Amino acid sequence: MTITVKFFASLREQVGMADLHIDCECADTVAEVWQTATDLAMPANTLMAVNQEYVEADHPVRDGDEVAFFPPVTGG
Amino acid sequence: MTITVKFFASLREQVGMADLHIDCECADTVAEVWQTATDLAMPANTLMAVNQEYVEADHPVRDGDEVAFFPPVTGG
Amino acid sequence: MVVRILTEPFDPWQTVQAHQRAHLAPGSYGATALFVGTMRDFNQGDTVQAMTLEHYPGMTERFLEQISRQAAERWDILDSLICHRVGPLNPDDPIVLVAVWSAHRADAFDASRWLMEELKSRAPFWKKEVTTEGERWVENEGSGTRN
Amino acid sequence: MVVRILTEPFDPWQTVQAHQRAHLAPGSYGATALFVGTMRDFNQGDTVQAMTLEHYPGMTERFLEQISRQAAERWDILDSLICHRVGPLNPDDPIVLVAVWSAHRADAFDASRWLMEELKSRAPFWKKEVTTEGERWVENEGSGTRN
Repeated sequence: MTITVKFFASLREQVGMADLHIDCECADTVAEVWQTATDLAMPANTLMAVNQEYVEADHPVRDGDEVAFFPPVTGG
Repeated sequence: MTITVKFFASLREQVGMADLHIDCECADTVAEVWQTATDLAMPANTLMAVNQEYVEADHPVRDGDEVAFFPPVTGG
Repeated sequence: MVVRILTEPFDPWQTVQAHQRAHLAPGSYGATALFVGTMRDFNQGDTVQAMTLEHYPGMTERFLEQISRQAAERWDILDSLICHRVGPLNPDDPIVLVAVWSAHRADAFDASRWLMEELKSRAPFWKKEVTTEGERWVENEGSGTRN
Repeated sequence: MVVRILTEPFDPWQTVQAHQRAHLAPGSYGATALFVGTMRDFNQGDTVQAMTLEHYPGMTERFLEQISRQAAERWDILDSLICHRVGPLNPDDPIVLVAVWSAHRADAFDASRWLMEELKSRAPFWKKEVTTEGERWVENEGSGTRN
Protein backbone atom coordinates (compact mmCIF):
# COMPACT_ATOMS: atom_id res chain seq x y z
CA MET A 1 0.00 0.00 0.00
CA THR A 2 1.02 3.63 -0.55
CA ILE A 3 0.72 6.28 2.13
CA THR A 4 1.53 9.96 1.74
CA VAL A 5 3.20 11.39 4.83
CA LYS A 6 3.46 15.11 5.58
CA PHE A 7 5.32 17.02 8.28
CA PHE A 8 4.75 20.67 9.16
CA ALA A 9 6.50 23.55 10.91
CA SER A 10 9.07 22.61 13.59
CA LEU A 11 8.45 18.87 13.02
CA ARG A 12 9.18 19.31 9.32
CA GLU A 13 12.52 20.90 10.24
CA GLN A 14 13.36 18.24 12.87
CA VAL A 15 12.49 15.36 10.57
CA GLY A 16 14.14 17.08 7.61
CA MET A 17 11.31 16.20 5.22
CA ALA A 18 8.08 17.89 4.18
CA ASP A 19 6.47 15.08 2.19
CA LEU A 20 7.26 11.47 1.53
CA HIS A 21 5.53 8.35 0.30
CA ILE A 22 5.86 5.03 2.02
CA ASP A 23 5.08 2.02 -0.08
CA CYS A 24 5.05 -1.16 1.99
CA GLU A 25 2.83 -3.28 4.28
CA CYS A 26 4.77 -1.93 7.25
CA ALA A 27 2.30 0.36 9.07
CA ASP A 28 -1.16 -0.42 10.41
CA THR A 29 -1.55 2.72 12.51
CA VAL A 30 -0.55 6.38 12.44
CA ALA A 31 2.10 5.71 15.12
CA GLU A 32 3.61 2.99 12.93
CA VAL A 33 3.67 5.38 9.97
CA TRP A 34 5.80 7.74 12.08
CA GLN A 35 8.17 4.90 13.04
CA THR A 36 8.51 3.83 9.42
CA ALA A 37 9.05 7.35 8.11
CA THR A 38 11.49 8.75 10.67
CA ASP A 39 14.39 7.78 12.91
CA LEU A 40 13.14 9.95 15.75
CA ALA A 41 10.90 9.40 18.75
CA MET A 42 7.60 11.24 18.26
CA PRO A 43 7.45 14.39 20.47
CA ALA A 44 4.76 14.07 23.14
CA ASN A 45 2.64 16.98 21.90
CA THR A 46 2.59 15.91 18.24
CA LEU A 47 -0.76 16.30 16.49
CA MET A 48 -1.84 13.81 13.85
CA ALA A 49 -4.31 13.83 10.98
CA VAL A 50 -5.46 11.20 8.50
CA ASN A 51 -6.96 12.55 5.29
CA GLN A 52 -7.00 16.03 6.85
CA GLU A 53 -9.02 15.09 9.94
CA TYR A 54 -7.53 14.98 13.44
CA VAL A 55 -6.94 11.43 14.76
CA GLU A 56 -5.15 9.69 17.62
CA ALA A 57 -1.90 7.73 17.28
CA ASP A 58 -3.67 4.34 17.21
CA HIS A 59 -5.88 5.33 14.27
CA PRO A 60 -5.65 2.70 11.46
CA VAL A 61 -4.22 3.67 8.08
CA ARG A 62 -5.24 2.32 4.68
CA ASP A 63 -3.91 2.33 1.17
CA GLY A 64 -4.02 5.86 -0.29
CA ASP A 65 -4.26 7.68 3.05
CA GLU A 66 -2.63 11.05 3.65
CA VAL A 67 -1.07 11.05 7.13
CA ALA A 68 0.17 14.30 8.65
CA PHE A 69 2.23 15.12 11.75
CA PHE A 70 2.54 18.59 13.20
CA PRO A 71 3.25 20.50 16.42
CA PRO A 72 0.62 22.39 18.45
CA VAL A 73 -0.94 25.09 16.29
CA THR A 74 -0.20 28.80 16.76
CA GLY A 75 -2.41 30.64 14.26
CA GLY A 76 -4.81 33.52 14.76
CA MET B 1 -34.49 77.51 44.57
CA THR B 2 -34.47 76.82 40.82
CA ILE B 3 -34.49 73.31 39.39
CA THR B 4 -34.31 72.41 35.72
CA VAL B 5 -36.54 69.46 34.85
CA LYS B 6 -36.20 67.39 31.69
CA PHE B 7 -38.39 64.65 30.22
CA PHE B 8 -37.35 62.32 27.41
CA ALA B 9 -38.90 60.01 24.82
CA SER B 10 -42.34 58.55 25.66
CA LEU B 11 -42.39 60.37 29.03
CA ARG B 12 -41.80 63.67 27.25
CA GLU B 13 -44.81 62.96 25.06
CA GLN B 14 -47.01 61.84 27.99
CA VAL B 15 -46.10 64.83 30.13
CA GLY B 16 -46.30 67.18 27.15
CA MET B 17 -43.10 69.02 28.11
CA ALA B 18 -39.43 68.58 27.27
CA ASP B 19 -37.91 71.11 29.71
CA LEU B 20 -39.18 73.29 32.47
CA HIS B 21 -37.86 75.21 35.43
CA ILE B 22 -39.45 75.04 38.84
CA ASP B 23 -38.71 77.91 41.12
CA CYS B 24 -40.04 77.27 44.62
CA GLU B 25 -39.15 75.56 47.91
CA CYS B 26 -41.64 72.80 47.02
CA ALA B 27 -39.46 69.76 46.32
CA ASP B 28 -36.85 68.10 48.53
CA THR B 29 -36.49 64.90 46.50
CA VAL B 30 -36.61 63.76 42.90
CA ALA B 31 -40.05 62.21 43.49
CA GLU B 32 -41.33 65.56 44.75
CA VAL B 33 -39.92 67.30 41.68
CA TRP B 34 -42.05 64.96 39.55
CA GLN B 35 -45.15 65.72 41.63
CA THR B 36 -44.54 69.45 41.36
CA ALA B 37 -43.85 69.39 37.64
CA THR B 38 -46.62 67.07 36.40
CA ASP B 39 -50.24 66.08 37.05
CA LEU B 40 -49.51 62.41 36.39
CA ALA B 41 -48.52 59.46 38.53
CA MET B 42 -44.95 58.45 37.77
CA PRO B 43 -44.83 55.24 35.69
CA ALA B 44 -43.27 52.38 37.64
CA ASN B 45 -40.30 51.87 35.32
CA THR B 46 -39.31 55.57 35.16
CA LEU B 47 -35.57 56.23 35.34
CA MET B 48 -34.25 59.34 37.08
CA ALA B 49 -31.06 61.36 36.96
CA VAL B 50 -29.76 64.34 38.90
CA ASN B 51 -27.05 66.36 37.17
CA GLN B 52 -26.77 63.61 34.56
CA GLU B 53 -26.12 60.76 37.01
CA TYR B 54 -28.63 58.00 37.72
CA VAL B 55 -30.36 58.32 41.12
CA GLU B 56 -33.31 56.81 43.00
CA ALA B 57 -36.63 58.61 43.63
CA ASP B 58 -35.71 59.60 47.19
CA HIS B 59 -32.51 61.37 46.10
CA PRO B 60 -32.40 64.95 47.50
CA VAL B 61 -32.41 67.92 45.13
CA ARG B 62 -30.65 71.25 45.59
CA ASP B 63 -30.75 74.68 44.07
CA GLY B 64 -29.45 74.60 40.50
CA ASP B 65 -29.88 70.86 39.98
CA GLU B 66 -30.86 69.37 36.64
CA VAL B 67 -33.40 66.60 37.22
CA ALA B 68 -34.35 64.23 34.39
CA PHE B 69 -37.06 61.60 33.97
CA PHE B 70 -37.06 59.01 31.21
CA PRO B 71 -38.34 55.56 30.27
CA PRO B 72 -36.15 52.42 30.04
CA VAL B 73 -33.43 52.95 27.45
CA THR B 74 -33.46 51.27 24.03
CA GLY B 75 -30.24 52.32 22.32
CA GLY B 76 -27.56 50.25 20.66
CA MET C 1 -10.73 56.43 24.48
CA VAL C 2 -13.17 58.22 22.20
CA VAL C 3 -16.95 58.61 22.42
CA ARG C 4 -18.90 60.14 19.54
CA ILE C 5 -22.58 60.94 19.13
CA LEU C 6 -23.26 61.22 15.41
CA THR C 7 -26.15 63.01 13.74
CA GLU C 8 -25.24 61.83 10.23
CA PRO C 9 -24.90 58.33 8.74
CA PHE C 10 -21.45 56.84 9.26
CA ASP C 11 -19.43 53.96 7.86
CA PRO C 12 -18.26 51.85 10.82
CA TRP C 13 -15.40 50.25 8.87
CA GLN C 14 -13.94 53.55 7.68
CA THR C 15 -14.45 54.97 11.16
CA VAL C 16 -12.52 52.13 12.80
CA GLN C 17 -9.75 52.30 10.24
CA ALA C 18 -9.36 56.06 10.65
CA HIS C 19 -9.40 55.80 14.44
CA GLN C 20 -6.82 53.03 14.39
CA ARG C 21 -4.49 55.06 12.17
CA ALA C 22 -4.86 58.15 14.33
CA HIS C 23 -4.71 56.60 17.80
CA LEU C 24 -2.92 53.23 17.81
CA ALA C 25 0.82 52.75 17.39
CA PRO C 26 1.54 50.25 14.58
CA GLY C 27 2.67 46.90 16.00
CA SER C 28 1.35 47.66 19.51
CA TYR C 29 -2.00 45.87 19.40
CA GLY C 30 -2.64 42.22 18.66
CA ALA C 31 -6.40 42.11 19.11
CA THR C 32 -9.28 44.28 17.94
CA ALA C 33 -12.84 43.31 18.86
CA LEU C 34 -15.71 45.16 17.26
CA PHE C 35 -19.45 45.23 17.44
CA VAL C 36 -21.68 47.01 14.95
CA GLY C 37 -25.42 47.35 15.48
CA THR C 38 -27.37 48.04 12.30
CA MET C 39 -30.98 49.12 11.82
CA ARG C 40 -33.15 46.24 10.64
CA ASP C 41 -36.20 46.68 8.43
CA PHE C 42 -38.34 44.49 10.69
CA ASN C 43 -39.05 44.21 14.42
CA GLN C 44 -41.56 42.17 16.36
CA GLY C 45 -43.22 40.99 13.17
CA ASP C 46 -43.68 44.45 11.63
CA THR C 47 -41.93 46.18 8.77
CA VAL C 48 -39.94 49.13 10.06
CA GLN C 49 -39.69 51.98 7.56
CA ALA C 50 -37.77 54.54 9.59
CA MET C 51 -36.56 55.31 13.09
CA THR C 52 -35.73 58.28 15.24
CA LEU C 53 -33.13 57.95 17.96
CA GLU C 54 -33.42 60.38 20.86
CA HIS C 55 -30.71 60.89 23.46
CA TYR C 56 -30.00 63.02 26.51
CA PRO C 57 -27.33 65.47 25.32
CA GLY C 58 -24.69 65.69 28.03
CA MET C 59 -25.69 62.67 30.08
CA THR C 60 -25.36 60.24 27.18
CA GLU C 61 -21.79 61.29 26.38
CA ARG C 62 -20.94 61.35 30.07
CA PHE C 63 -22.31 57.84 30.58
CA LEU C 64 -20.42 56.44 27.58
CA GLU C 65 -17.21 58.07 28.78
CA GLN C 66 -17.74 56.57 32.24
CA ILE C 67 -18.13 53.03 30.93
CA SER C 68 -15.12 53.52 28.63
CA ARG C 69 -13.02 54.47 31.66
CA GLN C 70 -14.41 51.56 33.68
CA ALA C 71 -13.55 49.12 30.88
CA ALA C 72 -10.00 50.50 30.78
CA GLU C 73 -9.67 49.94 34.53
CA ARG C 74 -11.13 46.45 34.46
CA TRP C 75 -9.36 45.04 31.39
CA ASP C 76 -5.92 45.36 29.86
CA ILE C 77 -6.91 47.45 26.85
CA LEU C 78 -5.02 49.97 24.75
CA ASP C 79 -7.91 52.02 23.41
CA SER C 80 -11.66 52.01 22.83
CA LEU C 81 -14.08 53.75 20.50
CA ILE C 82 -17.84 54.13 20.88
CA CYS C 83 -19.93 55.78 18.14
CA HIS C 84 -23.72 56.06 18.30
CA ARG C 85 -26.16 57.60 15.85
CA VAL C 86 -29.00 59.88 16.92
CA GLY C 87 -31.75 61.57 14.92
CA PRO C 88 -33.57 60.11 11.92
CA LEU C 89 -32.33 56.71 10.67
CA ASN C 90 -33.22 54.45 7.76
CA PRO C 91 -33.06 50.66 7.56
CA ASP C 92 -29.50 49.38 7.03
CA ASP C 93 -28.02 52.46 8.75
CA PRO C 94 -25.35 51.60 11.33
CA ILE C 95 -26.62 52.59 14.79
CA VAL C 96 -23.75 51.77 17.09
CA LEU C 97 -20.07 50.85 16.86
CA VAL C 98 -18.02 49.61 19.80
CA ALA C 99 -14.34 48.81 19.19
CA VAL C 100 -11.67 47.75 21.67
CA TRP C 101 -7.95 47.36 21.03
CA SER C 102 -5.78 45.20 23.25
CA ALA C 103 -2.61 43.13 23.23
CA HIS C 104 -4.74 40.06 24.03
CA ARG C 105 -7.93 38.73 22.54
CA ALA C 106 -9.67 37.81 25.80
CA ASP C 107 -9.49 41.42 27.03
CA ALA C 108 -10.69 42.78 23.68
CA PHE C 109 -13.63 40.33 23.54
CA ASP C 110 -14.64 40.78 27.19
CA ALA C 111 -14.37 44.57 27.20
CA SER C 112 -16.26 45.08 23.93
CA ARG C 113 -19.09 42.85 25.05
CA TRP C 114 -19.32 44.48 28.47
CA LEU C 115 -19.40 47.93 26.85
CA MET C 116 -22.26 46.86 24.57
CA GLU C 117 -24.26 45.35 27.44
CA GLU C 118 -23.79 48.50 29.55
CA LEU C 119 -24.72 50.69 26.60
CA LYS C 120 -27.84 48.66 25.81
CA SER C 121 -29.05 48.49 29.39
CA ARG C 122 -28.14 51.95 30.73
CA ALA C 123 -27.09 54.52 28.10
CA PRO C 124 -29.81 57.18 27.61
CA PHE C 125 -31.00 56.48 24.07
CA TRP C 126 -34.56 55.85 22.92
CA LYS C 127 -35.77 54.45 19.63
CA LYS C 128 -39.04 55.42 17.99
CA GLU C 129 -39.97 53.27 15.02
CA VAL C 130 -42.15 54.14 12.06
CA THR C 131 -43.90 50.93 11.01
CA THR C 132 -46.74 50.25 8.60
CA GLU C 133 -48.94 50.33 11.73
CA GLY C 134 -47.79 53.85 12.71
CA GLU C 135 -45.20 55.25 15.11
CA ARG C 136 -44.20 53.52 18.33
CA TRP C 137 -41.55 53.79 20.99
CA VAL C 138 -39.45 50.64 21.14
CA GLU C 139 -39.81 48.96 24.50
CA ASN C 140 -36.91 47.44 26.34
CA GLU C 141 -37.02 43.72 25.71
CA GLY C 142 -34.18 42.86 28.05
CA SER C 143 -30.61 41.89 27.43
CA GLY C 144 -29.73 39.82 24.42
CA THR C 145 -33.10 39.70 22.71
CA ARG C 146 -32.45 42.62 20.37
CA ASN C 147 -29.47 43.50 18.23
CA MET D 1 -20.18 31.37 5.02
CA VAL D 2 -16.82 32.18 3.48
CA VAL D 3 -13.32 31.00 4.41
CA ARG D 4 -10.26 32.56 2.77
CA ILE D 5 -6.54 31.81 3.11
CA LEU D 6 -4.68 34.89 1.91
CA THR D 7 -1.08 35.07 0.72
CA GLU D 8 -1.07 38.87 0.40
CA PRO D 9 -1.67 41.64 2.97
CA PHE D 10 -5.37 42.49 3.37
CA ASP D 11 -7.40 45.32 4.86
CA PRO D 12 -9.88 43.74 7.31
CA TRP D 13 -12.25 46.73 7.22
CA GLN D 14 -12.51 46.84 3.44
CA THR D 15 -12.83 43.05 3.40
CA VAL D 16 -15.75 43.08 5.84
CA GLN D 17 -17.45 45.92 4.01
CA ALA D 18 -17.12 44.19 0.63
CA HIS D 19 -18.35 40.88 2.06
CA GLN D 20 -21.33 42.57 3.70
CA ARG D 21 -22.34 44.28 0.46
CA ALA D 22 -22.01 41.08 -1.53
CA HIS D 23 -23.59 38.59 0.89
CA LEU D 24 -25.97 40.27 3.33
CA ALA D 25 -29.40 41.64 2.47
CA PRO D 26 -29.71 45.30 3.61
CA GLY D 27 -31.93 45.57 6.69
CA SER D 28 -31.67 41.84 7.50
CA TYR D 29 -28.93 41.90 10.13
CA GLY D 30 -28.90 43.84 13.37
CA ALA D 31 -25.60 42.65 14.80
CA THR D 32 -22.09 42.23 13.41
CA ALA D 33 -19.32 41.00 15.70
CA LEU D 34 -15.77 41.10 14.47
CA PHE D 35 -12.35 40.09 15.64
CA VAL D 36 -9.11 41.15 14.00
CA GLY D 37 -5.76 39.73 15.06
CA THR D 38 -2.79 41.90 14.08
CA MET D 39 0.91 41.13 14.10
CA ARG D 40 2.69 42.83 17.00
CA ASP D 41 6.28 43.98 16.90
CA PHE D 42 7.06 42.34 20.25
CA ASN D 43 6.46 38.96 21.88
CA GLN D 44 7.72 37.45 25.13
CA GLY D 45 9.99 40.43 25.71
CA ASP D 46 11.67 40.36 22.29
CA THR D 47 11.35 42.64 19.29
CA VAL D 48 9.75 40.75 16.41
CA GLN D 49 10.95 41.95 13.01
CA ALA D 50 9.08 39.56 10.73
CA MET D 51 7.02 36.40 10.77
CA THR D 52 6.23 33.50 8.49
CA LEU D 53 2.89 31.73 8.79
CA GLU D 54 2.78 28.13 7.61
CA HIS D 55 -0.44 26.19 7.09
CA TYR D 56 -1.60 22.78 5.90
CA PRO D 57 -3.14 23.48 2.48
CA GLY D 58 -6.39 21.55 2.29
CA MET D 59 -6.78 20.65 5.93
CA THR D 60 -6.69 24.27 7.10
CA GLU D 61 -9.50 25.34 4.77
CA ARG D 62 -11.46 22.20 5.59
CA PHE D 63 -11.13 22.81 9.33
CA LEU D 64 -12.22 26.46 9.05
CA GLU D 65 -15.22 25.44 6.94
CA GLN D 66 -16.15 22.81 9.52
CA ILE D 67 -16.16 25.27 12.41
CA SER D 68 -18.10 27.79 10.30
CA ARG D 69 -20.78 25.17 9.71
CA GLN D 70 -20.78 24.18 13.39
CA ALA D 71 -21.22 27.82 14.44
CA ALA D 72 -24.16 28.14 12.04
CA GLU D 73 -25.79 25.07 13.60
CA ARG D 74 -25.19 26.17 17.15
CA TRP D 75 -26.14 29.86 16.91
CA ASP D 76 -28.75 31.86 15.06
CA ILE D 77 -26.42 33.54 12.57
CA LEU D 78 -26.96 34.85 9.05
CA ASP D 79 -23.41 34.63 7.74
CA SER D 80 -19.77 34.34 8.75
CA LEU D 81 -16.42 35.23 7.24
CA ILE D 82 -12.98 33.92 8.23
CA CYS D 83 -9.82 35.28 6.56
CA HIS D 84 -6.32 34.21 7.59
CA ARG D 85 -2.95 35.28 6.23
CA VAL D 86 -0.17 32.82 5.40
CA GLY D 87 3.38 33.36 4.15
CA PRO D 88 5.69 36.22 5.14
CA LEU D 89 4.21 38.93 7.39
CA ASN D 90 5.45 42.21 8.79
CA PRO D 91 4.54 43.90 12.08
CA ASP D 92 1.14 45.64 11.92
CA ASP D 93 -0.11 43.23 9.22
CA PRO D 94 -3.57 41.83 9.94
CA ILE D 95 -3.28 38.07 10.53
CA VAL D 96 -6.86 36.94 11.05
CA LEU D 97 -10.36 38.30 10.63
CA VAL D 98 -13.47 36.59 11.99
CA ALA D 99 -16.84 38.25 11.35
CA VAL D 100 -20.33 37.01 12.22
CA TRP D 101 -23.65 38.56 11.18
CA SER D 102 -26.83 37.86 13.12
CA ALA D 103 -30.19 39.39 13.97
CA HIS D 104 -29.15 39.38 17.63
CA ARG D 105 -26.01 40.54 19.37
CA ALA D 106 -25.64 37.60 21.76
CA ASP D 107 -25.43 35.14 18.84
CA ALA D 108 -22.96 37.36 16.98
CA PHE D 109 -20.73 37.78 20.05
CA ASP D 110 -20.86 34.12 21.10
CA ALA D 111 -20.29 32.70 17.63
CA SER D 112 -17.39 35.02 16.76
CA ARG D 113 -15.63 34.26 20.00
CA TRP D 114 -16.16 30.53 19.69
CA LEU D 115 -14.80 30.62 16.12
CA MET D 116 -11.67 32.46 17.28
CA GLU D 117 -11.08 30.04 20.16
CA GLU D 118 -11.49 27.03 17.85
CA LEU D 119 -9.22 28.62 15.27
CA LYS D 120 -6.52 29.44 17.84
CA SER D 121 -6.58 26.03 19.49
CA ARG D 122 -7.10 23.68 16.51
CA ALA D 123 -6.66 25.28 13.06
CA PRO D 124 -3.40 24.10 11.41
CA PHE D 125 -1.34 27.29 11.32
CA TRP D 126 2.18 27.78 12.67
CA LYS D 127 4.02 31.02 13.31
CA LYS D 128 7.75 31.42 12.96
CA GLU D 129 9.10 34.70 14.26
CA VAL D 130 12.24 36.55 13.26
CA THR D 131 13.50 38.36 16.36
CA THR D 132 16.72 40.17 17.12
CA GLU D 133 17.79 36.85 18.73
CA GLY D 134 17.17 34.87 15.52
CA GLU D 135 14.32 32.74 14.17
CA ARG D 136 12.01 30.74 16.40
CA TRP D 137 8.77 28.81 16.13
CA VAL D 138 6.10 30.34 18.33
CA GLU D 139 4.98 27.90 20.99
CA ASN D 140 1.38 27.45 21.98
CA GLU D 141 0.87 29.36 25.19
CA GLY D 142 -2.68 28.20 25.75
CA SER D 143 -6.04 29.83 25.26
CA GLY D 144 -6.41 33.53 25.95
CA THR D 145 -2.80 34.36 26.64
CA ARG D 146 -1.94 35.50 23.13
CA ASN D 147 -3.76 37.72 20.68
